[in-house]
Amino acid sequence: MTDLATRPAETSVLRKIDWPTFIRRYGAAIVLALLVLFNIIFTENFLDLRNILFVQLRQAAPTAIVALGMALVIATGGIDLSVGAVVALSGQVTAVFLLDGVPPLVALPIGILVGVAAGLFNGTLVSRFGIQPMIATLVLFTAGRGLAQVVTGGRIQTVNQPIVEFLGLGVVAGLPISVFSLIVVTVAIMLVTRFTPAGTKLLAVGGNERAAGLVGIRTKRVKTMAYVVAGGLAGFVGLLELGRIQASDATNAGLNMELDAIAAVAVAGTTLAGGTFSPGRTIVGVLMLRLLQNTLVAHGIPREVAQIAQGLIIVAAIYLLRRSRDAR
Amino acid sequence: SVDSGGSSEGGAAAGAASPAANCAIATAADPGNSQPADDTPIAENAPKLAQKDTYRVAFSQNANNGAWRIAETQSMQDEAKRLGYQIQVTDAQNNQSKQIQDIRSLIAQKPDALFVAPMTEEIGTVIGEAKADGIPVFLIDRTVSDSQAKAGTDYVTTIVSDFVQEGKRAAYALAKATGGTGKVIALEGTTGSSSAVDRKKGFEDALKECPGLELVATQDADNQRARAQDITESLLQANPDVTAVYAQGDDMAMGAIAAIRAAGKVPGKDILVVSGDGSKEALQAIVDGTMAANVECNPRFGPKAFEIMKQYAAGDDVPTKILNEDRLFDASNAAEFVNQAY
Amino acid sequence: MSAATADVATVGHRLALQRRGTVAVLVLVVLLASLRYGDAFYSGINLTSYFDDAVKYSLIALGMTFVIMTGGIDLSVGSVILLAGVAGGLASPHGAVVAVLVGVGTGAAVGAVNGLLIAHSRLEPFVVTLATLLWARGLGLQLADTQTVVYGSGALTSLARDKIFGLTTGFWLMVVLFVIAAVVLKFTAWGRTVLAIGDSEESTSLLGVPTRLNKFSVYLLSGALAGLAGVVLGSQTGSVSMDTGVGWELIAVAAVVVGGTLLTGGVGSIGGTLAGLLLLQVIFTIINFENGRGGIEINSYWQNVVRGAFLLVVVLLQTGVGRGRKKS
Amino acid sequence: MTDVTHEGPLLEMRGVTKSFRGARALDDATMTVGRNQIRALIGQNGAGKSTLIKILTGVYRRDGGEVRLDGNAVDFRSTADAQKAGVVTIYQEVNLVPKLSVAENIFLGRFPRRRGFVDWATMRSGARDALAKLSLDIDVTRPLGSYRVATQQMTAIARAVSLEARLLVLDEPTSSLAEREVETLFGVMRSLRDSGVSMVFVSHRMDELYEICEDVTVLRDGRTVAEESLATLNQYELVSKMLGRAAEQVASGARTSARPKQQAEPVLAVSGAASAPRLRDASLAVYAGQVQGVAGLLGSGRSELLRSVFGADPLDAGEIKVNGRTGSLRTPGEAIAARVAFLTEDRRAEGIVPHLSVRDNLTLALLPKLTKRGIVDRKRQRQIVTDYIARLGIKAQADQPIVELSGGNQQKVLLARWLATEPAVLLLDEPTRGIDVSAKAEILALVDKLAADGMGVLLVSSELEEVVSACDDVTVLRDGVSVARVSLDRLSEESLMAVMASGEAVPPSEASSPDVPQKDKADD
Ligand SMILES: Nc1ncnc2c1ncn2[C@@H]1O[C@H](COP(=O)(O)OP(=O)(O)OP(=O)(O)O)[C@@H](O)[C@H]1O
Ligand SMILES: Nc1ncnc2c1ncn2[C@@H]1O[C@H](COP(=O)(O)OP(=O)(O)OP(=O)(O)O)[C@@H](O)[C@H]1O
Ligand SMILES: [Mg+2]
Ligand SMILES: [Mg+2]
Repeated sequence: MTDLATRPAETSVLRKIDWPTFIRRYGAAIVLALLVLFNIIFTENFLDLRNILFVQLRQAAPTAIVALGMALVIATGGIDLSVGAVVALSGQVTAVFLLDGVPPLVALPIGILVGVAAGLFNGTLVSRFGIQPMIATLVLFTAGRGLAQVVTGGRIQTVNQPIVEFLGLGVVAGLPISVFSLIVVTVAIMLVTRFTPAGTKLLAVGGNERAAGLVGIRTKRVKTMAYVVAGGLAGFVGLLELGRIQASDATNAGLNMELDAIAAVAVAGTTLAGGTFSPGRTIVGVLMLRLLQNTLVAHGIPREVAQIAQGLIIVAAIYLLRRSRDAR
Repeated sequence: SVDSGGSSEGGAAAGAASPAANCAIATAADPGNSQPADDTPIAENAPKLAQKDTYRVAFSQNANNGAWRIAETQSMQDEAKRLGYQIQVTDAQNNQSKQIQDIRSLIAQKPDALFVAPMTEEIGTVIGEAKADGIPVFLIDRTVSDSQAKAGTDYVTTIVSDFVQEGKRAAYALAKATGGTGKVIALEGTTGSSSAVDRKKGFEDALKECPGLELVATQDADNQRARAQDITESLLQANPDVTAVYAQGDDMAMGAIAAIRAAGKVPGKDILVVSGDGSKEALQAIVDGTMAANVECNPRFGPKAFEIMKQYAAGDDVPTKILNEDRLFDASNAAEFVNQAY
Repeated sequence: MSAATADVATVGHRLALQRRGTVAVLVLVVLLASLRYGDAFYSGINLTSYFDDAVKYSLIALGMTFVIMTGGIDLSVGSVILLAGVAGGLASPHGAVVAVLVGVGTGAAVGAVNGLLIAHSRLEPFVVTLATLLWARGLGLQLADTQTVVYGSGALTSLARDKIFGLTTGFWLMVVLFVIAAVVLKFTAWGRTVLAIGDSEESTSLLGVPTRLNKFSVYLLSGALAGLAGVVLGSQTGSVSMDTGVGWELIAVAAVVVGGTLLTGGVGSIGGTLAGLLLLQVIFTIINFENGRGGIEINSYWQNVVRGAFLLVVVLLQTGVGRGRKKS
Repeated sequence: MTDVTHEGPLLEMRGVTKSFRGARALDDATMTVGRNQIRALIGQNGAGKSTLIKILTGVYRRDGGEVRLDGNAVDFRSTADAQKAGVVTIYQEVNLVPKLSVAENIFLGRFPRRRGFVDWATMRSGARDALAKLSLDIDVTRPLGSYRVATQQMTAIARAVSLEARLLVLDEPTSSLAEREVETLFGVMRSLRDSGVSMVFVSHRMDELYEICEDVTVLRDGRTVAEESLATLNQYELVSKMLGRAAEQVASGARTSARPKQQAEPVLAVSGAASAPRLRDASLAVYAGQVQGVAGLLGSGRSELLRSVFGADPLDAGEIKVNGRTGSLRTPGEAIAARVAFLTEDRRAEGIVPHLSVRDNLTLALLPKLTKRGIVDRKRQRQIVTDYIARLGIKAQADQPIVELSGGNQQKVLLARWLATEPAVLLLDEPTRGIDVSAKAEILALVDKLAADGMGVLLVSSELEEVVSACDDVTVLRDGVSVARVSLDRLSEESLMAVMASGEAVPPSEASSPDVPQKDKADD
């Protein structure tokens, strides 16, 4: 026990600037910064505060909220393919209730509850029945959107109600409501994972489920909770999406959102194997991918070319991250 | 497929817009529906249909989402019900190969007649299989390519709108509404669908006659409202001087209008929107002043389709191509039709 | 060690049971369906249509099986079908052989890119192939100028319609490839190594087995098979439309898992994949027939719900089988 | 005697350096392996033994230094490369492919073929032959993972042996083997040496080194501090070199005197415990202030007993009393709440959460107690962690991911994890597996102290020496049944061995042990 002192100071001194770690931490942020720089120079009116808040951030916020839920699930070593369908389902159900004259104070929580229920369903399949997450969530991926379409007969339902207008166009503290919600959700998740045991439990379950079980963590519950939160957030985003187009669109609401979210989590440097979680970087990942897309649109790049660019950027990003991991 | 030659025939100019120099179409009248070519042949070699009191028919729909397709399906079902026919509907969910499989399993059940709303022009081979089983096929709203199936032989006829003409009419309407000057962005429907391709062609060709209207951006918005909204927001930010939007479909137009509002501009005033489809929502928008004009693309095929089927069973002459009559809605007539719209 | 040891002992058994279960359910479903729908269900055109439709999914599911057995995943196959189908279609005027070669070659090339990034640069398969899903589709659309591509080779399209013993060439292609694959898995060093990598890649390489080439080749194979599927699809339907392949990767994944291959790798079955695919696909036929009965019409929105529910039931039945075993 | 023939040594590694993220793991390490020689490679946990081996075989790239095989500079890129050159390695953790059959594991990478196809029949018989050399006769078609760890380890050895190496490297192959299996292994090693194979052998068990090796390379903090013949070096000198200080300072694991029971009632009483499939009927009692041992052959159900006491495995029958209160502990959470702690034998699979920091790993079981009104008390957490790092001499930083620590230090962190919960009963399953001599002594001394401070300890160990020196009383398990109790006055390795092996149960009270020498000292 005494020879701690005789060890060479191996860990403390030799760490100058650790570039690999730096890239891993801030890789997505660097790309984001470059994109911002490009836009400042080449895109008209980019620096306009209104554009930043009400176009760029507002468009990114729903995906970012979903991505935070996805990051939680991925931290447990799972994946949730159903979030896009849940967005659609929650929006539909809420729209139908609103159109039936149910007061918003009831209808909106129901939308979120739909998401929570979906998460509970996924979580139960994964943790109680031991079904592999991808397949378990594929069930709702398929059936969820179908249910959403059933609810409204596949029609786009226009909901002209002040509450929906508020969800779409409302401004809170000078911010679009979706951006405001994103900030609230992020802060809440950061606080909870930092100051309560939840964060450590989550990472323990994702990092080594058996070890977590042996230290008394109720691993099934932790996993289920991750899906429940992800579902609830998707349910909430369903409301935002309803507000955004002032109508419910079962076929297209939340379409491909699960893939956007997963891609964002991945370019944020999170491994899909579980055991890591970083809300801040996840949001940076979403912003980066979204701004990329908007930049391409704003500069008139056709969609198919934009898709190629997106694919390549994602590969480049994770390639850099990988290098930085190897380099240590 | 149909020549867009006969442009300014018939109809009086509404004369609302100030004539702009340099824009031939700003003052021109709506070019109207195109006419089927006079030499359209008669369907002679397709499988025959016996005359009966009631029929068992099948309808392969390519997708059943969005108000337009739903209205189309509904119209087929309603009309069949009215006539006392039995109808079986399949939905290919936007998937060409699923539609082919759908059609095959419909053929397996040997309906008296088969209606198909093709996903793409290239599902012709399976149409030939229906012929082999002696089932007459009627195509609606889109056609199939000649190289795979012959009209009047492999299938009886096709009842369609002329999408090129629709695009062209939209361009005329836009030119008229804007007075022939301004910057335009265009939102396209589903990549590669014939409606998207043809409307684009008609629109862009007609726009060439109006150099004052500059097409600054074209983006694929996939007939999605939310996507159209996002894209329009981005485009408006990068091109703040845009004054007009052409959306190929009404859902995209509604998204664009929302985006214009979100950008703090007034749709119908700062930025004019022209669209196509003729939905109730769009007509209401015209009435409200947020949309300038709309080229109809009537989804209610039921009555016409069954009428033609009955004619065919009776042995009457049925041409191998039948064009739908589509209307142009603008401020002058929208209020009148809004309640009939789908 | 005890839990893991017990797992390994039962996992093989459970999956074997699951495979048999899948086949049994398939047989049962087909029997019930033929009772209900009579001869029409067995009619040539229905069988032809059913198998023809299954061919393309089965090809990507076959490639996916090998990929999943290594513990990876290939989300790009749907896009590769489009890209390769387009490439094959553009080449088809030069003859059937050229079209097939170009299609398979294109698929293999995309697979090689995936393989390089995954095996050589050690990037996560999920993200790499997600990125490829984007860029390969973009490339396909670009190549086709976003218009449906028509197959110009009459030889190819008529070959697709030719029948041997009453079933189309596509069916026989599927059967032959699956038989070959089963033999390859069981009786070649390559096949065994695929399983070893999926079980524990680190161990396999520490045992002195070069794993990179093997892993690379699995993605290459998956790409090539997806390419073949693209050409098969093109020749069956005479064209490749731009919607081709959207979401098909998940159909393949579901079939593989239902067939008893573990998503985490190491255990797998070729025959199981085929059974799983045929089982999941038979539901389409049944829905169509059910609509034909004129009774309660299965509204098209319900179809997705029914499909999701069907997947759920199949998977739950399987875990039920697995659990029953474990307790005893 | 380092036999330097005129041909020169088979392997020379000179001045090898390697850093992980700026932290030096190897710093001028050197190793020379002669022909027909078995060389011991020793050093404390984290000294760099495994790293040196992995650099030899190309798993890690070295930062500097040279490697010569047969006098030629080599730079292997992978295990496969090394194998082609005749360097075959059994890495530290059992590294095989559990879901494939035993036969495939032995032939992976070099399947026998006929007309291009795998020849299963030849493979099976080849595997049986390879295992027979190690006196093992098992069904080679079953998945490897369905066998216990020792069998898996033997399979790894069989594979390596059958690869016909010139240089065979064995990194702690014996840590999960029982004595008999170790003997078998040594037999094989000797005959390999006689047929011209050189070997590098890593073990923390000193007597094994003296039994099988001629020469030794001693690593300390990544440096080679000695390369000598074992014959010229006694165990005391060897340990001193390894530690870099006089060996007297190594704390003795053996307690000095009998510990009195501190209470009449046991803190933990187990009666008739059964848990399918291996545990059938086990009873024992643990008293505060004492160390209760459990001995038994491999697979006798010792681990299962501990697991079901802790609620990690379901208890099918029997009763468990903690502090006089009955009611079985159905989950680890309940057990922890009842102040029971359990250190698992499988550090990697059930112990560490690899990418979490040392801090989080250490306080994982303590989380509920650290939480006040839903908020984790980070300050107390930091204090506790700093405290335990110092107390147990853990060589790590609190915020380092635990996976970067050497095995021994990981083990200490896990022990600290449980000590931090201040348990009344501590269940230890093979707590010193893979731990270096000094750390082992430290851990045993700690156990001694914990007991003296009033904790009840239940200790499972395959090393009888350890059981004898640490326990006050030993329960012997055979085939899942507690067949005997051997109390302090009769406790010796021989008496335990006799009871473990003998067919019939010895009544606890009158266990007639052949001879009862009081506990002899560790260095026999
Ligand atoms: N004969 C055997 N066949 C297969 N697996 C076995 C056998 N014996 C033991 N095992 C496995 O080894 C592990 C340890 O066994 P157990 O806990 O019953 O005994 P133990 O006395 O603690 O042995 P060990 O010293 O190996 O931990 C268990 O997971 C068990 O499944
Ligand atoms: N992959 C790695 N990343 C970071 N540090 C590492 C890694 N592998 C080893 N180390 C560090 O290198 C040093 C040497 O570790 P090594 O595993 O070689 O020790 P060892 O002598 O084999 O110990 P043991 O007896 O416990 O097996 C330790 O400080 C360890 O923390
Ligand atoms: Mg080591
Ligand atoms: Mg044990």
